[in-house]
Amino acid sequence: MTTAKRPSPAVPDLLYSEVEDDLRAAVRAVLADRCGPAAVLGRIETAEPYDPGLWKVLGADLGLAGLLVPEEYGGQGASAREAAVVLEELGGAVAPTPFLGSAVLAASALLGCAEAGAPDLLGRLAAGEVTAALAVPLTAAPGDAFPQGVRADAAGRLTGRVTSVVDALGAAALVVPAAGPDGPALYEVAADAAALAAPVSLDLTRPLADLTLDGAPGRLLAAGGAARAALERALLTGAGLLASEQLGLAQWCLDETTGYLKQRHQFGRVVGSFQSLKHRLADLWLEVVSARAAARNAAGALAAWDDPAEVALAVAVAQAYVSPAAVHAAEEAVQLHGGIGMTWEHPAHLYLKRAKADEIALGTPGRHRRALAGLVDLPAAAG
Amino acid sequence: MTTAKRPSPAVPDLLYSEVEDDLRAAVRAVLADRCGPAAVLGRIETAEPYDPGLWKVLGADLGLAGLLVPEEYGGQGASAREAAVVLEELGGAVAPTPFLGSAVLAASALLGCAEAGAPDLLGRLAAGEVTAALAVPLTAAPGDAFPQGVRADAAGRLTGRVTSVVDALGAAALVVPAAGPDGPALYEVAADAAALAAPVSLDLTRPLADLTLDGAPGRLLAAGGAARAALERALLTGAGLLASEQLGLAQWCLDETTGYLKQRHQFGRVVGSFQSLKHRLADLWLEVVSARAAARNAAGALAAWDDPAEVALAVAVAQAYVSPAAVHAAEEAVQLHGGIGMTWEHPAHLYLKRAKADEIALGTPGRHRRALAGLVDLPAAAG
Amino acid sequence: MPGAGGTGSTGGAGGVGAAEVRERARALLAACPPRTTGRRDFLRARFDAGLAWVHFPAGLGGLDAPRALQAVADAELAAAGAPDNDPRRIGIGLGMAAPTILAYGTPEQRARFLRPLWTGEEVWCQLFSEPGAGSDLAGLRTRAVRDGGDWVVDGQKVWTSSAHTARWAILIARTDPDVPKHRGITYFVCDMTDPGVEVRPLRQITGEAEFNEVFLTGVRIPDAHRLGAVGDGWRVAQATLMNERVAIGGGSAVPRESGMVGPVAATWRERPELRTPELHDRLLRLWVDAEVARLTAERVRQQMAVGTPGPEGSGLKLSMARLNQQLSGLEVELLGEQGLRYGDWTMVRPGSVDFYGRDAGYRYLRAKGNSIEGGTSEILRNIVAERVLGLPAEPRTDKDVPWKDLPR
Amino acid sequence: MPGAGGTGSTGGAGGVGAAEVRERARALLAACPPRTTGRRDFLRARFDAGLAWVHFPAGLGGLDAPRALQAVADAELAAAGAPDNDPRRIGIGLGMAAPTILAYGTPEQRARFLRPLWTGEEVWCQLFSEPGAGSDLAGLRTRAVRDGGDWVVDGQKVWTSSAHTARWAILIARTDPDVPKHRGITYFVCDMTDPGVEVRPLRQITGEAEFNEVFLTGVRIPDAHRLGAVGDGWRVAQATLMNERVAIGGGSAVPRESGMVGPVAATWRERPELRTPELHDRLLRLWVDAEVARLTAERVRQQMAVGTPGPEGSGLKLSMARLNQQLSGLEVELLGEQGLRYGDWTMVRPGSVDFYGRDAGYRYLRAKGNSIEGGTSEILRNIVAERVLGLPAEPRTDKDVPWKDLPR
Repeated sequence: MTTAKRPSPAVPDLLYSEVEDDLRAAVRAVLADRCGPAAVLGRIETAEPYDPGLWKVLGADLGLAGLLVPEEYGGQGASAREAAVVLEELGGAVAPTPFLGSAVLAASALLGCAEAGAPDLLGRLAAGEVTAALAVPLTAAPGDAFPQGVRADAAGRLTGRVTSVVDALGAAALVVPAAGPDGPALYEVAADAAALAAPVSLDLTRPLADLTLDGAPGRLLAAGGAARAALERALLTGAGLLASEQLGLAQWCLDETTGYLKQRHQFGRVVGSFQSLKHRLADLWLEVVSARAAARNAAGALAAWDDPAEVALAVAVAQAYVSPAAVHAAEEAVQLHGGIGMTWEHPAHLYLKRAKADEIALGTPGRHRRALAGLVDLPAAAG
Repeated sequence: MTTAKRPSPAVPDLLYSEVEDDLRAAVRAVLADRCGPAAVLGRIETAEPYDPGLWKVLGADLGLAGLLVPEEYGGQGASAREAAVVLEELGGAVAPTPFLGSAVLAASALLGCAEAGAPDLLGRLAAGEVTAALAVPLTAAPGDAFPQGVRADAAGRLTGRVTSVVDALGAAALVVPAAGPDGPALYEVAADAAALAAPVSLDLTRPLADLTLDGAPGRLLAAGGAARAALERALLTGAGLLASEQLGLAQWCLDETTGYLKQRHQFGRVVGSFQSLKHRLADLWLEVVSARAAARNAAGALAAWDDPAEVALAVAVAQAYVSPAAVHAAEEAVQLHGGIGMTWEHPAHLYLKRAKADEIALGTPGRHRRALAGLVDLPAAAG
Repeated sequence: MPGAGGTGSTGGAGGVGAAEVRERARALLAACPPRTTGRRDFLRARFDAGLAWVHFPAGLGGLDAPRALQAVADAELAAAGAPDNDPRRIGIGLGMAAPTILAYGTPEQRARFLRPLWTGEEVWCQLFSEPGAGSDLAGLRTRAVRDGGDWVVDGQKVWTSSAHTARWAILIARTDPDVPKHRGITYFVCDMTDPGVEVRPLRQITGEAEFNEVFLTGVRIPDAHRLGAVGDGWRVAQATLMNERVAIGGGSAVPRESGMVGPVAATWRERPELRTPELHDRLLRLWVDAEVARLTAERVRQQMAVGTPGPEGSGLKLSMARLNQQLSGLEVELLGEQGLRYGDWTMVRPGSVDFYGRDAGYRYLRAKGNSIEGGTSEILRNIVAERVLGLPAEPRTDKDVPWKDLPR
Repeated sequence: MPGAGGTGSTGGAGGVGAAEVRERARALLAACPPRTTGRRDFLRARFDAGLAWVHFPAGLGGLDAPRALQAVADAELAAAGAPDNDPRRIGIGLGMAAPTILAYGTPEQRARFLRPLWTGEEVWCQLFSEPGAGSDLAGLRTRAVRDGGDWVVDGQKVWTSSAHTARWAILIARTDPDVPKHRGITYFVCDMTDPGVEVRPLRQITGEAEFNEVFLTGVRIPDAHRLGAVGDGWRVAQATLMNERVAIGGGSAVPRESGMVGPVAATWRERPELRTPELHDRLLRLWVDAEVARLTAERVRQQMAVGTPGPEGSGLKLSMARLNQQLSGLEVELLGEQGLRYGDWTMVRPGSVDFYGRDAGYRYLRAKGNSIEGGTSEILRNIVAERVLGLPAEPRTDKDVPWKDLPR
C-alpha cells in the first residue's frame, strides 16, 4: 500500500546573483523616480491604465519588455530568475505596468509557439514597441483544462468571449487560446479586432478587460499538443513568477509598517516597542523570509526547467505559501497603521487590493494545494 | 437554485440556574477534597483506574450516577443541563471517574431501551451500586453507521471485538451494540462474560479497554429502529455533554495559567505584564467565553430535545468549536508555564492529554463540521 | 457615573410603571394624532410628554422611569404610526452627547441642547480623535486657550462622522500642557457653524467617505459651553466613551446566519460551481464561529436581561471584527473571477455603513476598519487582560509626566 | 569573540591546507591502525595529532587550520574505519564547554580539560537554568561564596541533560548580589563528583526523563576552576549560548519530507481509510509549510556557504517548533482511535531525543518542548523584533537595580 514519495532533487541556488542585484537596483531607481506612492495614487482613477513613460523606460530602455525573450528574437535572453527580481520590485511599488501580462504571460506563450509566426510579434514585443496580452482570465491556473470559450473556424476567424484579461487594455496584440477545428490552438489576434470592455477592478493598479471576439481574424500560432504545452508553460511561468511579485509586495508592507511603528508614539512610547506588535512583526518577518525561499525556488525551477513535475511542484508550493503570506502582510500593514491605513491617501490600500487580487490570480492557494496533492502523492479522501 | 437555510429557533437559556450553581458547588467541594492534582497524579500509574471512594461520594451520595435517570427508575431525573455542569467540574479536575461512560453514555443508551429489561440495570446504575459501559470505541460519533463488529446469534450469544471502550474497566455490565439476527440490536452483557484488555491510554486519567466477546450471553435490550435510536441518542448526548467537560478543562487551563503568570517574575517584572502574553490570554479568554455559550446551547438543546435536527446541530456546533478550544487552552497552558509545564510533576500535562483525547472522542471537530454541512445545507463540493 | 445610563437596570425612583407610560403615550397620540401632526411637532410633543427617553428626568424628555419601559412607549407609538426620530441618523447625539450632557451639563445646557438633539433638529458629532491621538486619545494636541469669556481652539480632529451635517460637536481639547496628559483636558460643546471650523471629507479605502477631518482654526467657544470642570475633560470623555462601547457591544437577539456569514453562505448555496473541498471546510469553520458568536452575544443579552451583566460583552467586538474580516476575505476568494471586480470606486458620502447593500469587495475592505474603529482590537485585548483577567498593566511612563514633555 | 569559533570561515593563520590535513590523517592511521588500536587510544592519538578539531590551536587537538578542513580529516578517517568520539553523547562538551574553555580558559584549564572532553572520557553537562531563571537566565539565584581558595556553591539547577553521566559541568552562579544582575555572575567548572552535588531525574510529560534537576549544597569549587574573571560570567555564558544557537540553527541540506512531516505523510499514504477532506487540506498546508521551511533552511545554508550569513537563521527554530507541534497534533488526530493510545509511560532515561523511534503521541508531547527549550519562541520573537527589525526594546527596570532588590 505504501507508495514512494518523490525523490528530493537538488535545491536551486536561492540567492541573488550580482547581475540580479544590478538589475534590481536599476529597476528600483526608475520606480523610485517615476512610480512613488503619490504617482500611483494619482493615476489609478484616470483613463490611462499605466504610465506609458514609465513603461518606455522600463520596457524599452531597460529591456524588461523582452527580458525572457531569447536574444535571437531581439530580447534579453534572461531567465525566470531575473524576471522574478523585476517582479519583486514591481510588486514592492504596486507599479502599474504591463510586465506580468505582456513580458511574462504573453511572451511565455509566444515562446512556446516560436516555430510559427510568433517570432515577429515576439520581436516587436521584446523591443518594447508593442505589448501583448494572453487572452485568459487572470484566474486561469496551471493544470486547467484548455479554454473552450473562444472558437476558431477553419478560416481562422475567432468568436467568443474572454473575461478579466490582464494587461489587454493598451495591448496591440492578443494571444488567444481557442477551440480550433482540429482541437486546441493558439492564435494571434490584433487587439483592434476585438471589442474590449473595462470592468471596475478590485486591484486599482492592475486593470482588467473583457474581450469579445466576433469573427475576428486570427493567425494560427500553435495547435494541438504544442498549443496546450505553450499555454501550460505560460501559466506555470506566470504563477511561479507571481510569487515574486507577492514577495516584493509583502516585503514592502513589512518594511513600511516596521518603519511606521518605529516613529509613531502613543502612551509616551514608540508604538513599535509594544511587545504584542513586535511579536506580530517578527512572525511576519519570518513569513516573508520563508516566502523569499519559496519564490526563489520557483524562479530557479522555472529557469532550469529540468523535470516538468518538479517545476509544477515548485510553482505550486510557492503560490500556496506566498499568496496568503502577501495577503497577511497587507492586512497587517493596514491594521498596524491604524486609522491612517484605512484612508485613501495612504498607499497601504493599494497593496491590500493587489495582494487580495493576486491571491485569486493564476490559481488560488487552495487550487495550488490540490495540484500539489497529485504531485507529491498525497491523494484526497475517496468519495 | 437557492435553497432555504434552516429557520432560526429560539436560543435556549444559556445561563446557570440556582439549582445548577448548587450542584456545581457540591461537586466542586468533593473534588477539591478528594481529587486535587496530587491525588490524580498519584493514581494514574496505579492499577486502579479511578478512586472508588471518590466515585462512591459523587455517584451514590451526590446521586450523579443516576443524574440523567428518571426518578421512576431510581435516578435524579435531572436533565442534560445539570449533567453538563457536573462535567464542567469533572473536566476542570481531570477527575478519573466513570461519569461520562456510565452515567452519560451507558445510561442514555439504556434510557432508549426502557421498555425492555433496561430498568433493572438502570436502577442499579442509578443507585451507584454498579457502573456500566457502552461498548463502542470512544471515537464513535453521532451519525455513524450502526456498528457491525459484534454479531449476535438467535440465542443471544455475542461474538466480536470492540476496542477503546471508555469506563469499561471496573464496570459490571456492558451495553453492546451488535448485528443481531434481525438487524441492529442492543444487548446487556455481564462484564465478566467479556475478556477485557487495557491498552496504554494517551489520556492518563481516562483508561480504555478492548473487549472481546466469544459467545457471551446477552440480554436483548432493543432491536431495529429502537436500537439505532437509542445508540444515536446516547452518542449525541455524549458528544454534546463532552463539550462541557472540555469547557471545564479549558477554563482550568485559563485560570491556572493566568494565576501563574500573575506570580512569576522574569526580567524584574511580573510575567503576566508582558503584552504579547496578555493578548494571548485575552484571546484564550474569549475562546473560553465563546465555548461556554456553545456548550450551554448544546446542553439546553439536549435537555429540551424538541427538534432532533436542532439537537444534532447544537451538538455539532459545540463539538466543532469547543474541542479545538480546549486543546488550544491546554497547549497554551503548557507553553506559558514554560519549563515547569513540561514536567510530569505539574498537572498541566494531564489536561493536555485529556484535551487531545477528547478532541478525538465522540467525533473529531472535522467530523462534526461535516455533519453540520448536511444540517445547515452547505453541501460539499461535487466530485 | 451619575445618569450615564450605561446599564439596563437603572432608572429613576419615581415609581413610574408600564401602565403610566402607556397612558401617557395614548394621551400624546390623542393630543397630536400622527396623521395630522407634522413630524417635527410630534417629536417635540413627544419629548415634552417625557416619552423621548423615559429614564431621563422629567422636563428633559423623560419620566424618571426605569429604562426598560422605553420599549413600552416605543411600541405603543409605533403601533399608532407615529414618526420616530430616525435614530441611526443622530446616533452620536443620542448615544454619546446626550448622556454626557445629562451627567455633566449645567441646567442651562441640558435645557438648551437635549430637546433639539433628540428630535433631530440639531445633529451632533464628536471631535475626539486626532491624527496623533488614536488609541492614546489622552495624548491629544488640539489646544484650547482661555481668552476672556471664551476659549480659542486650534487643532485637527479626524474620523468624525456627520461633521458635515452637524450643528454641534462634543469636543475635547488640551487646556493645560504643563500637567500630565489626563489632567490637562477640558470638554466642550463646539458650534460647528463657527467660521474657524473647516470640514473635509476623509476618503476611505472603499472609495467612499463616511468620515471627515475637521480643522479648527481660532474657533471661539464661550465658557458657557464647557461641559464639566476645566481639566476634568478626560473623566467626562470616559462617560461618553463608555456609552459608545455599550452601544457597540449591545444589541438584541439575532437570527442564525445574520451578519457577514449570510452573503457567503448564500453564494455557496446558489453557486455550486464555485465550491471546493478546501473552501468548504473554511466556510464551515467560520459558520461555526459565527454561530458561536451569535450564541455568545445571546448569552450576554440573557445576562443583561436578568440584571447580571458579565464581562463577556467586552469580547464581542473582538469576535465580530475577526469574523467580519475572515468571512469577507473568504467570500472574495470564493467568488474567484468575480472577486477581482469592484462595484464602484466613486467617492460618495454614505449616511451610515451598509455591509449588505454592496459587494464582497466592499465588505472585505470595509471590514478592515472593524478592528480599528471604536477601540482597536489591540486595545480591547489590553482591556480584557487587565480588567477581566486582572493581569498587571505594563510599565507606564506617560502618566506622571507633563504632557509637553512626552516624546512624540 | 576570540576563538569561540562561531562562524565557518575563521581559522588559524598557520596556512595548513587540505593536503597537510590528509597527510596527517594518513600518518595517524599508519601509526595507530584502527583495527589493532583500542578506541580510547586511537582517539587520544587523534587528538594529539591535531585532528580532533583542526581549527583549534596546535597542542589542543587542532592545527590552527580553517574549520572547513575538518571535513577532510573526518572523511579520511571514517573511510579507514576509524572510531569516532560519538559526538551525540558528548554534545554539550563539544558544542558548548569546549569553545568556552578555549576562549576563556587558562592554559592549565585548556590542557586539563579539552583532551578527555573530546575523547569522551569525561562527559560534560551545563548548569545554567534554574526553576526561577528560565528566559531570564541572568536572574539566577545559585550563590557562590568565596571561602579561601575555594568557592562554596548552593542552589538548584534544572533542565540539565547528561548530569547523571557527567564528570564536569559548566556552571554559572551569583557571586555578588549587590550589583545589577548581569554584573554579579561568575562562570565555573564544577566537579560533578563533589559530594554536595545531587542529581535527580526530571520526568517529562512524555513519561521519560531526558533531563535532571541538580541540587548543589555546599559544593566546593577551587578558584582555579573559575572560567573568566569574577563578575564576568554573563559575558562568558553568552559565548557558550551563542554556540548553542549556532548548533541548533545550523545543519546541512535535508531531503524533502524530512522531519515531522515524514511520519504523517507516510500514514496518509499507507492508510487511505483515515483520509478526510478536511484533514487533507490541513496536511497539504503543513506539507507546504514544511517544504518552505526546508527551502528556507537551505537558503540559510547557501548564505553561509558563500560567507554572507543573513539574519534568516534566527527564524528557523521558530518555524520548526511551530511545524513540529502542528504536524504531530495533526498526526494524532489523523490516527483517530490509534491516537488515543500511547506506547509506554515507563520512566526511562534516553540518551537523546528520538522523534521517530516512538509513536505519534510521543511526538505530540515531546514537540511541545520545542518552543521552550533553547530559548522560548516568545524570547526568539523578541530577538527577531529587536535585532533584525530594529524595533526598540521594551522599557526595562531590571538592568540597573542591584540583583537583591529585584521583585521575584
